[in-house]
Amino acid sequence: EEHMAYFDGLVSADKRIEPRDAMPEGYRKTLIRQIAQHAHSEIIGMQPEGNWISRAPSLRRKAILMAKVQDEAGHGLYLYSAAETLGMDREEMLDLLHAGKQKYSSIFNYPTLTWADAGAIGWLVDGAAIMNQVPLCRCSYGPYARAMIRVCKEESFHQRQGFEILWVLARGTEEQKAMAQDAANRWWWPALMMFGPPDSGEQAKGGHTAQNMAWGIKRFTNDDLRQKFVDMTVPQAQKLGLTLPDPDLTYNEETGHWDFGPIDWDEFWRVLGGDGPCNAERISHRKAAHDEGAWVREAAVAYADKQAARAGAAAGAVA
Amino acid sequence: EEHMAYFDGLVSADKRIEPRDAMPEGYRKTLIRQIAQHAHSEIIGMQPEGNWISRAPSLRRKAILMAKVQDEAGHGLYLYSAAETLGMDREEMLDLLHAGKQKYSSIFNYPTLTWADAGAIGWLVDGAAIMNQVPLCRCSYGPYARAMIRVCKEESFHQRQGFEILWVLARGTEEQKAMAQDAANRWWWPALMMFGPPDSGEQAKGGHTAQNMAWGIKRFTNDDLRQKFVDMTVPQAQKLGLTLPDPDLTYNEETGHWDFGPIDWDEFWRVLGGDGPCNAERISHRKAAHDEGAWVREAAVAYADKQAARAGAAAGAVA
Amino acid sequence: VPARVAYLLGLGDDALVYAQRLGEWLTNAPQIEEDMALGNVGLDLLGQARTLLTHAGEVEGAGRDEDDLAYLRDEREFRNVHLVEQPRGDFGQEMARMLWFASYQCELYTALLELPTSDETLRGVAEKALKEVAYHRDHAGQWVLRLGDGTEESHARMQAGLEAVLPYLAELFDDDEASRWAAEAGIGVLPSTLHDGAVAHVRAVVQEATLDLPEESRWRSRGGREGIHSRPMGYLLAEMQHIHRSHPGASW
Amino acid sequence: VPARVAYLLGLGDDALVYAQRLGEWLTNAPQIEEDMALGNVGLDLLGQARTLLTHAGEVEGAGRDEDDLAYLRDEREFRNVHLVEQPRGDFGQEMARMLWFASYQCELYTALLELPTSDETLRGVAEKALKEVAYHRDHAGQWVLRLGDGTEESHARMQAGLEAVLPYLAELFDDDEASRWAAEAGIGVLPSTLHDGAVAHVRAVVQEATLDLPEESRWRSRGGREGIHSRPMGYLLAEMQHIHRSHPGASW
Repeated sequence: EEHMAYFDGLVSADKRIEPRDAMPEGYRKTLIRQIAQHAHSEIIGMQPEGNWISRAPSLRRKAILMAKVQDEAGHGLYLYSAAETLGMDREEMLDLLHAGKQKYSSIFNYPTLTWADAGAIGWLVDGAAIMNQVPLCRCSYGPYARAMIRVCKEESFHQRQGFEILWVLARGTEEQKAMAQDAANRWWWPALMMFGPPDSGEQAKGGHTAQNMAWGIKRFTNDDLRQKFVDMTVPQAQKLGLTLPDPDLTYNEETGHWDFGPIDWDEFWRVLGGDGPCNAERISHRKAAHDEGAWVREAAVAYADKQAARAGAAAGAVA
Repeated sequence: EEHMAYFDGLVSADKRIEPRDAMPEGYRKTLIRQIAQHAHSEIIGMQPEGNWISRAPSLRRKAILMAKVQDEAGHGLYLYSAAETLGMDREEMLDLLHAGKQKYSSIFNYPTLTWADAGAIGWLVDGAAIMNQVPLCRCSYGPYARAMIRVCKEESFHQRQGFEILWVLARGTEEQKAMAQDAANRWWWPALMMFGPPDSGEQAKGGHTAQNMAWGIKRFTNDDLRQKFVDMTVPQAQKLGLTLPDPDLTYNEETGHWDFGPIDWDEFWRVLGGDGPCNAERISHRKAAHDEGAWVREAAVAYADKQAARAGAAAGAVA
Repeated sequence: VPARVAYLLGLGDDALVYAQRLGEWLTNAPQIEEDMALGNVGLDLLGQARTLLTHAGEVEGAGRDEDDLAYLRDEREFRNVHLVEQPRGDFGQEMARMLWFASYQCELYTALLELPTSDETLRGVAEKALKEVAYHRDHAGQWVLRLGDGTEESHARMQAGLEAVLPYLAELFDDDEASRWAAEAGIGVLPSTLHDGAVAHVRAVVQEATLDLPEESRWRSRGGREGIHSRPMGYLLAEMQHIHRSHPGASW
Repeated sequence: VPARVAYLLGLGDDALVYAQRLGEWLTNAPQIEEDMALGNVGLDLLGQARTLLTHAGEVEGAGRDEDDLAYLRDEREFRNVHLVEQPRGDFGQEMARMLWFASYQCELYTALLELPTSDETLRGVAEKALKEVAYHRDHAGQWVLRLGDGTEESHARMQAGLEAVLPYLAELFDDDEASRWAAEAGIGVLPSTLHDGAVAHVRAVVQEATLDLPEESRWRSRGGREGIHSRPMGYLLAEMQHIHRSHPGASW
């Protein structure tokens, strides 16, 4: 009781909960689920872009892309560490991912069909991710908030790189322009879905927005974030010279926001449920790497044990 | 004794020995070794050209190449059948091939580095093979002779196709011309080595030419065949507009033959001994296909056995 | 691309891409007879592809020949289904794919022959190809029998092969815009109308082979006919097109 | 190609092709830390390659930049050794390859720094790269220790990795025409002079790892520096160059 009062006090004062602090079990579980999902998204998210490393059309782009995919691995590591402070270790989270019991962002179930998709992922997917993540830098859970600060800094760099890929394509040959437009067409709607289903209305399906806001995990509703993203992105698309695939997209003078058309939530639920273009591939790729590497991880443990035993023996001999 | 007199009589009358006929053990062994080596060469020879099926630069060439590689599989089958009439079955010959105890033509230990190599193999390697094989159509062993007649007909077709590949390249872009010339440079000497080491002189190393000629297996010496090949090929090279990489190549007015420079027999023995660019790859590719297919061959046998048993049971029931 | 051209390209690309995959079996088959047989099937499909692409190019009227269409289109312009672009699996999986694809093609070419079509070239392809694909279907069917009713291992692997191709089957029978147009125009058929015949054939073979026909897939492929492909497709095209694209304008 | 350019291309192509192979590990490593580490090594090598190819293009003076050299040369014009073009094996084999290649590169860049060379760019590459490749050598060495002295399985697989790369090692230390010219001209070193130092380092690691250094190979690779490559090279280039070649003259 007293502990919980302390927790509530910290949350309402907008201070950070640290691993040593008592916290409600629901808070802990929600955070583990969310941080793990976030970590998994970084790791699974390496695949769609990793697909273009070997074929990147210039050495400069190849280097930038390799560095980016590597950054995502790094983000995954920060985030797994943050989740571990809540009492679940990385190996367990990976097992849950591979078993389909923890999720990753559904956007990564879409394929990267052309080089322009490397740009669209940076521009739209990283752009949407940042929109989701910036508020998380003020999340009530300290380790998560600190991880997000690091992640956000690099993500906005990636977002600019993605924008630049498309910028060059949109000023290139006819084929390159078409490639950029095609990528925008295919990634726009899935990017809007990244904010999750509506928090209210017909399409809302038992979300946790209210509770998570009360706990200081979430700061804005899905619909608010989605609107901010649209408002930010439409002018960028204009700058790029790309059309966004929504005939209903219009600036609303009254609200000062961009109105947009209806989202195909059936597709969202279908892909989330496993029947997306790449769900099977993403998990089987990930699992194969993990399984093929088991002997290496086991060897590292065995070697460390031997080294520790040797050090112990040496220390014993000295004592 | 009587049997052997019959055998000697057939050979000296230039008639065919058939599987039912008695024959000297040495004759049988020599033939098994030679026919198996010949069959293996067809099967291993599928690899260097098979390497270009997926990348053939036009659909027409792709179709021709696929058909050619398939023909080689067919030649391998005829020849294994011919060898089987001498009492060794295909499975055993393949095991000996995979164990390195039966050989294949050493020419297939050279790599196919460019599309022009598909042309050079047809022109030079098939050309040399035909030179070796035409006399074998009159080989004293009937099944081998008959297999060779079929093989030679298709080989000369392949040789023309190879010539045509180079003909087009030699009349193409600068890059294509260079590719054709490079292929001729790399394949010329190995093609000359295909006839085997000299039958006499310093470089001769215990060949079997004399015995094989007496038995009616061989009709010409290695050196004779090599000279015939050079005499046939030099004018073809001139027609193609390609230079053969031998500064000593000159027409000898007296003999009516083309003289050529010294062959690097050290390289020949090195490659034959296993240290060629592709020896390890050719056998491991072949062995992998064989090993991966074992379950399929076993299933085919099991199914055939079951079918026979069912047919037997049915016959029993009817009777 | 006009719908008529798109329809022809779909048929041609299926054949081309599957021929490319089958070519990979040459030197890799479980026995030499199968190097020949799979090579033959590949050659038949390549032949169909060449006629269909050439015809598509002529109908389009923009001067593109079979090689322009095979070598100079990008991944997004290829209209084949995902089934044919999947990497070579084991022999059982290949027989599962071939049985399904040939069964589909048998229904397709049969239906095309029954149309009072005005497209004589397409009728010609169908007439010649029907004999070929009937042989492919039979060849694959024979192997499904042998493997299904062979050893314990082969039974398990053949069953696994049937499962592996399952997610790619529904797409074969999807009606896309081009096929709807072609059916309307009387020169093509709706893939959905081919479903029952193909399934009936496969089911009979699978049952005789003592195998189970899997019917539930957690996911299914979509969109090949709109140029939405799976990961292996880009790599397949890189390999297929690299030499041709390395020598712009050259003749071979 | 003039000998000086050829020498620089040999150094640059080794780094480029190995970077290409290492890039394949991203998303495929045994743990996420290794996705990062192998990506890092690949990035370092890609950086070396870019400077070396750019420099080679400048020395050549024909207006070719790093991308022209990476994307528009054919297989016969690439001058890398066979070791770096071999397909990705298991992690043990990769650590064997990396230990050898980084040991070779450590000796190479050390020797280049000791030359009173007039090639300032090459000296700059060597100076920066030496730190990088010392880290690569150390990283691979640590893994060879862990795997060699880890479990029974890892010991066997690490030993197999050392055997697998063996046939490709001699070629690293072959003196070719270009390196002979470069050594003569005082801007490069003879690969043969790097042999003993590299072997000494590898031997020490392998011994500490309770492994055996295999020394007998029935065959050995040859000729990479003359553009004679092994089968995987053409496929590597097809993949690497396909998009670039599909858009002649485009900027990225």
